[in-house]
Formats: sequence, C-alpha cells, structure tokens
Amino acid sequence: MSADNKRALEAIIMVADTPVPTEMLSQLTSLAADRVDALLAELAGEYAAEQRGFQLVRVAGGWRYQSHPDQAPYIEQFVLEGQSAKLSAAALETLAIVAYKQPISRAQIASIRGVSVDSVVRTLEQRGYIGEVARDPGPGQAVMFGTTPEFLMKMGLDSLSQLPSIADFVPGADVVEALEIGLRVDSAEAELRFAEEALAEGSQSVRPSLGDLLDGDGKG
Amino acid sequence: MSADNKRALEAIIMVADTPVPTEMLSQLTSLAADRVDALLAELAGEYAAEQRGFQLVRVAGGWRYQSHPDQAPYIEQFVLEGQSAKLSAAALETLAIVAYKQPISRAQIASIRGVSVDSVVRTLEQRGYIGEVARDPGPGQAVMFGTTPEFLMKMGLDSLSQLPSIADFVPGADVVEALEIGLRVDSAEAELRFAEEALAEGSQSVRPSLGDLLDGDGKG
Amino acid sequence: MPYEVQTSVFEGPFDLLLHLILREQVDLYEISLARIVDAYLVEIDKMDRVDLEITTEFLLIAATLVELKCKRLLPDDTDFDLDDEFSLWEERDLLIARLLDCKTFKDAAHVLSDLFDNAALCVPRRAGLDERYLELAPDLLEGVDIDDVRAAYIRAMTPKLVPTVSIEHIHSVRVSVGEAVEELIDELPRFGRVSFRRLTESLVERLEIVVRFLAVLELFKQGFIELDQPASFGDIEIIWVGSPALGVADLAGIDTYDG
Repeated sequence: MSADNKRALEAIIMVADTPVPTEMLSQLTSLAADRVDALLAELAGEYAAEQRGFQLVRVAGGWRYQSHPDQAPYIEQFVLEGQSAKLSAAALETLAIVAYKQPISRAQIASIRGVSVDSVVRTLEQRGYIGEVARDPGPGQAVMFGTTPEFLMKMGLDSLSQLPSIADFVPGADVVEALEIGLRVDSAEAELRFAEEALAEGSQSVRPSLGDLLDGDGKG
Repeated sequence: MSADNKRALEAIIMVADTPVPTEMLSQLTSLAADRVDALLAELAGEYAAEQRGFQLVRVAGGWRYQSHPDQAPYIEQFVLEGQSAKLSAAALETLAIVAYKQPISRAQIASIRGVSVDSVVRTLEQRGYIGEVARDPGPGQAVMFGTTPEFLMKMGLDSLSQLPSIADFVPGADVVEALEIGLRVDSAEAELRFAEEALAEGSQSVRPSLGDLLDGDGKG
Repeated sequence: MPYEVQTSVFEGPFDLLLHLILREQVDLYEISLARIVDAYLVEIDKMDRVDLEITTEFLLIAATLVELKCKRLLPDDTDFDLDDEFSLWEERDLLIARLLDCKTFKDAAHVLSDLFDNAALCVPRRAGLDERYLELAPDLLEGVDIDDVRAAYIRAMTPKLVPTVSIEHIHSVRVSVGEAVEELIDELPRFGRVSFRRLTESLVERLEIVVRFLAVLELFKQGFIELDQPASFGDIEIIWVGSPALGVADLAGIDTYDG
C-alpha cells in the first residue's frame, strides 16, 4: 500500500535531524529507491497543494522537512541563534572556485584569485563548506579541497550537478576586448602623458626623478 | 486569514527544537492564545484526517511534531540501524572542551571551535552527557554547561579531578585569543569570576584553564 | 573571530585591475597611483580596527601596480629587442587569461550568493528523536575512554593552521636602501658633483637603480646632498655638501626593499 509506505516515510524523516538518504529509506521500507523518491515527490506535491507552512525537499542526496521560504519572516524572529554570518565576496569567490574546480589546492586557488587565500580557505573549512578530499600525488602532497554535503545543504542543492554550468559565466568577447585595450602593450602616448603629469605634479628639486627616469633616451 | 496563520504556525513548530509554548506562538503571530490553540487543534485534525505519518501534539506545555505512534516499528529500526553509532569527531571535541573548561557557555565553545555548535551541544545534552550547571550572571544570562554524573560514570571516573592532566599542553595563541574574545563577548564579569574560580580551585595541573591561559606571565 | 570584513576594498590585484579596466574603462598606465592610495586609505579609515590582512593585501596590490607601471615606464636600453617585445605580449596575454578566469568565478560567486540567500529562507527541521526513542539510540560513548577525551581536547585547542605570510610574490633580488646610502656616502664626496645617470650607469638591474634613487632622496632629506635638475627630462645633478662630521646614525631606520 502506497499510503502506508508514505506514512512510514513521513514518520522517519520527521524524526531525523539530518537529511535521510534515499537508500536508507529504501532499506527501512523495503521499497526500491526510485519508488521511494517517487512517493516522496508525491508527498512534497501534496504539501504544496495544501499550502502547508513546511516543505519536503531533497538536499545533499537526502530528504528533509524544512520551513517554507515565504514563512522566513516568522522563522527569523524565532530562530535568532545559529544564523550564520554572510560570506564575504572573497569567501564566495573562493567557494565558487572550489565548487567548480574541485579537487583543487590552496596554491591553485591563490593563482586564480591573485592573492593569498589562506585565511579565506580556513574560514570556509571551519564553516564546513569545504574540506580536504585528496592529496596531490606530486611532490609536496598538497591538500586538495572540495565542497562538502554541508555546502550543498547551505545552497539548497541536491547535488553538484545542479550548479549552473561554468560555461555560462565565461566572459564574452566584449570583456576580452576591453581587457586587451586596457592592457595594450603599445602605448607610447600614455607614457608621455604620465611623464607630463609627473612633471606637473612634482617639485623639480626634490622629485626630479620621474621625468628623468621616464626619459629613455636622455634628450632633455 | 486563518490559512496564513496556520502556515506560520506550521513553519515555526516544524523548525523548533523543543515544544513551542502557546504564548510564544501567540506572540510571534500576534494572535490570541486561545486562537492559536484552536488553529493548532484544527491542523492536528487535518493531519489525522489525511492519515499522515506524523502528528501535531501538545506536550510539556508546548506544541511539537512527532512521528505517529503506529509508525514506531520503522522509527525503532531507523534509530538502531540508521543513526551513526559513534560520536562524531566534532561532538567528541565539544564534549572534551566542556569537560575541561566547565562551566562554559555555548558562545565560548563556539569561539574555540570556530563554528556554530548549537546542534552538537543539543545532541550532547539530549544524550545526557552534558547539562546546564549555571547561568552567566552577566547580561543575557547565558546557559553555562558542564558534564553530568552520567558522563563521569561512562568514563569510569569518580570526580572531575580525575580527568587526565593536560598540564604539558599549551594551546596556541589564537585559541587563547578566541577564548578571550568569547569571554569578552559574554561578559567581562564572567571573565573575572572565571579566572578567579580557576585560581581558587588551584587545579592547575588538572585544569590549567582560564586563570592560566589568560595570565600572560605564567604565574597561573 | 571577525573573519569577514565587509568593505568595498578590492579583494586583490586582479579584482582591482578588473574594476579599473572594465568599469572605469581606463588604460592601466594612465591611472594615478596616488588616486588608488587615497581611495584605499579612505576605506581603511572606515574600518573599526586595523585589519592586518587587508592592509597588507593593499600593499601587495599597490606593489603589483607599481611593478606593472615600472615595466612600462622605466628606461630600457633594449627597447627594440624583439624578444622583449614578444615576452611583453606573452606576459600580457597571460595576465588577460588570469583576469578572465578571475572574472568567471566572480560572476559564478554571484549565483552562489543568490542560492545561499534563497536557501537561508528555509530552516531545516533538526528536532530529532523525541524521548520515546532516545533510550533505543546506541550509547554514543561506547568505546570512548577518558584518554580519547583528553586527545580530543588537545585537538580542539590546537590551532588548525598556522597563519603564514605568503612570500610568493617576492623575487629573490634584495637590495637595501641603507646599504646604497652607505655606498653613496663613500662615493659622493670623491665626485663632489655627479649626474644620477653617471652614478648608475654601471648598474644592470632596474631595482638597483630605483634603490639608488631612493638612497639619493634619503641623503637629500638628511641634508648630505643638494639636487639640481636644470631642464625637464634633464640629468639630475647630485652635489655633495655633507660634512664628514655628520654621522650616519639615522640610517638604521631605512628600509630594505625587496624586488
């Protein structure tokens, strides 16, 4: 009886304090895994149709009850503790790099971000969003980082495959062009302008240097 | 709208750790207490009519969701097979911190561990290994945790003074700093009392805790 | 542990470059460093307390920009060397590739941020078992003894990672302005009057020239020398005026520069 099975699934998930993996539910109810998922999807649909204040969702490979997002104002008043502080832009970017490039070492992250990432990586590790997933087989045996189930839970994702494709974020031709112009190698004009500016700014006796240094071929 | 109110009540009770008193629900939803109880009775009736695997019940002066009694066989099986039978590393570390640093508040533990410890503390409390032993006299009156007689029994100890010495272990500067910050956040008074207590106990070798840690010039 | 400081300070040199090039639409070599420094100081002033990490990161950014500009602006005798020209292009393409990478993940981070915010609206149920079933649950301390607790305590109190200062960006050349000053004090009295160009003609590394120049400024500041530049872009004349009686005791305060 599917009604009986649904009741058992509801009861188990209600007493669990972490998402319950489909396989475990399948084992407990002696139902096939896809049957479990189908029944739970039905239940989730029922709650939605009845406009319940809670939802049944699949995150990080397991099923859990959670409050409905539109009830957040009430929940915020109620759950004061445990609200984790927002992540900084640096932390989010680092997390994005780890999510898309995992497994990845600290040095590899740093070379993408262009700055030391030690403290940001430590923060993400302490929060439990990333963790050591492997060791670089090469010399030095660098720690390779990857995202954790906790990360998926915080993102409300069932699996990493639900992340939008990284191809969606590759900058377009306009950005490439802007960068090429901004960093153009041949820019004698700018050099000249800079030199003039420096002279205009500078008091000659103390800082005669720039004009001098800029002037490659020594003509006054 | 009673449907909207019901949704809010469902959401709040779903995410609460412990039964939610009617007065609190009344306050959160700006409904009269008897109205809250009436709506919740309606909801409980709906779940019963729909033959859900869970119930909404009133226990210990508050409302909570729980599994339906007739699903007990599944729950028992889930508890026996599903729950991890060992304390996680994070939980064991938290328990150890409480054992050596009691009385200690949730915020102080969190500042040492660097992560939110709410759910771990709750698990340890539920299992009867730690419990409230005092209240911080400072503003906020934070709950101060300590280990229980049951913990001592499980460890085969007569008293806390039998905890193995950690005298030869010196925590790193950042841990000391975290502790200092945690204490400062909680209340400067508590810090003082804490340090004094630690000194008064004179249990340097067994618990070279706060007095020792905070005391820069090592005269403990 | 205030591990997140929310400021609009740029997150790193790449971030800064991206901002400057894409949003301000400027040529990197046109930007006045002073403007960037000013903007930074304003941001740092806004912070409640000085964050060593942010301030050092700023120094790194400033240094990176100085390096990029120097590469373009300092005289180079091999201006028309094709190899150099190529390596400059190569360097630029490499930089562009890294900037593109950086931008890709910046945009991806926005999506993650939205996912986070949406997920934060839902709070999971964590109540767990009610008391009826608690007794059934296996004893979590089974097999744990007091030595395990002691070990766990030491693990918890041991810093997870020793903070280190990255020196990746530091090259191996190391020249001290203090040493340069000492050399100049030795050389200059013998010349009496000499041009900066002549003084540095034997030097190969740009950094050494720059350090020499800083040393000259230091000596000027301390009154050992006079400087004169008769014409714009002309040679800088250095005139030794310092009396031998003047000591060089203050030189200890002069920094060493890494290139």
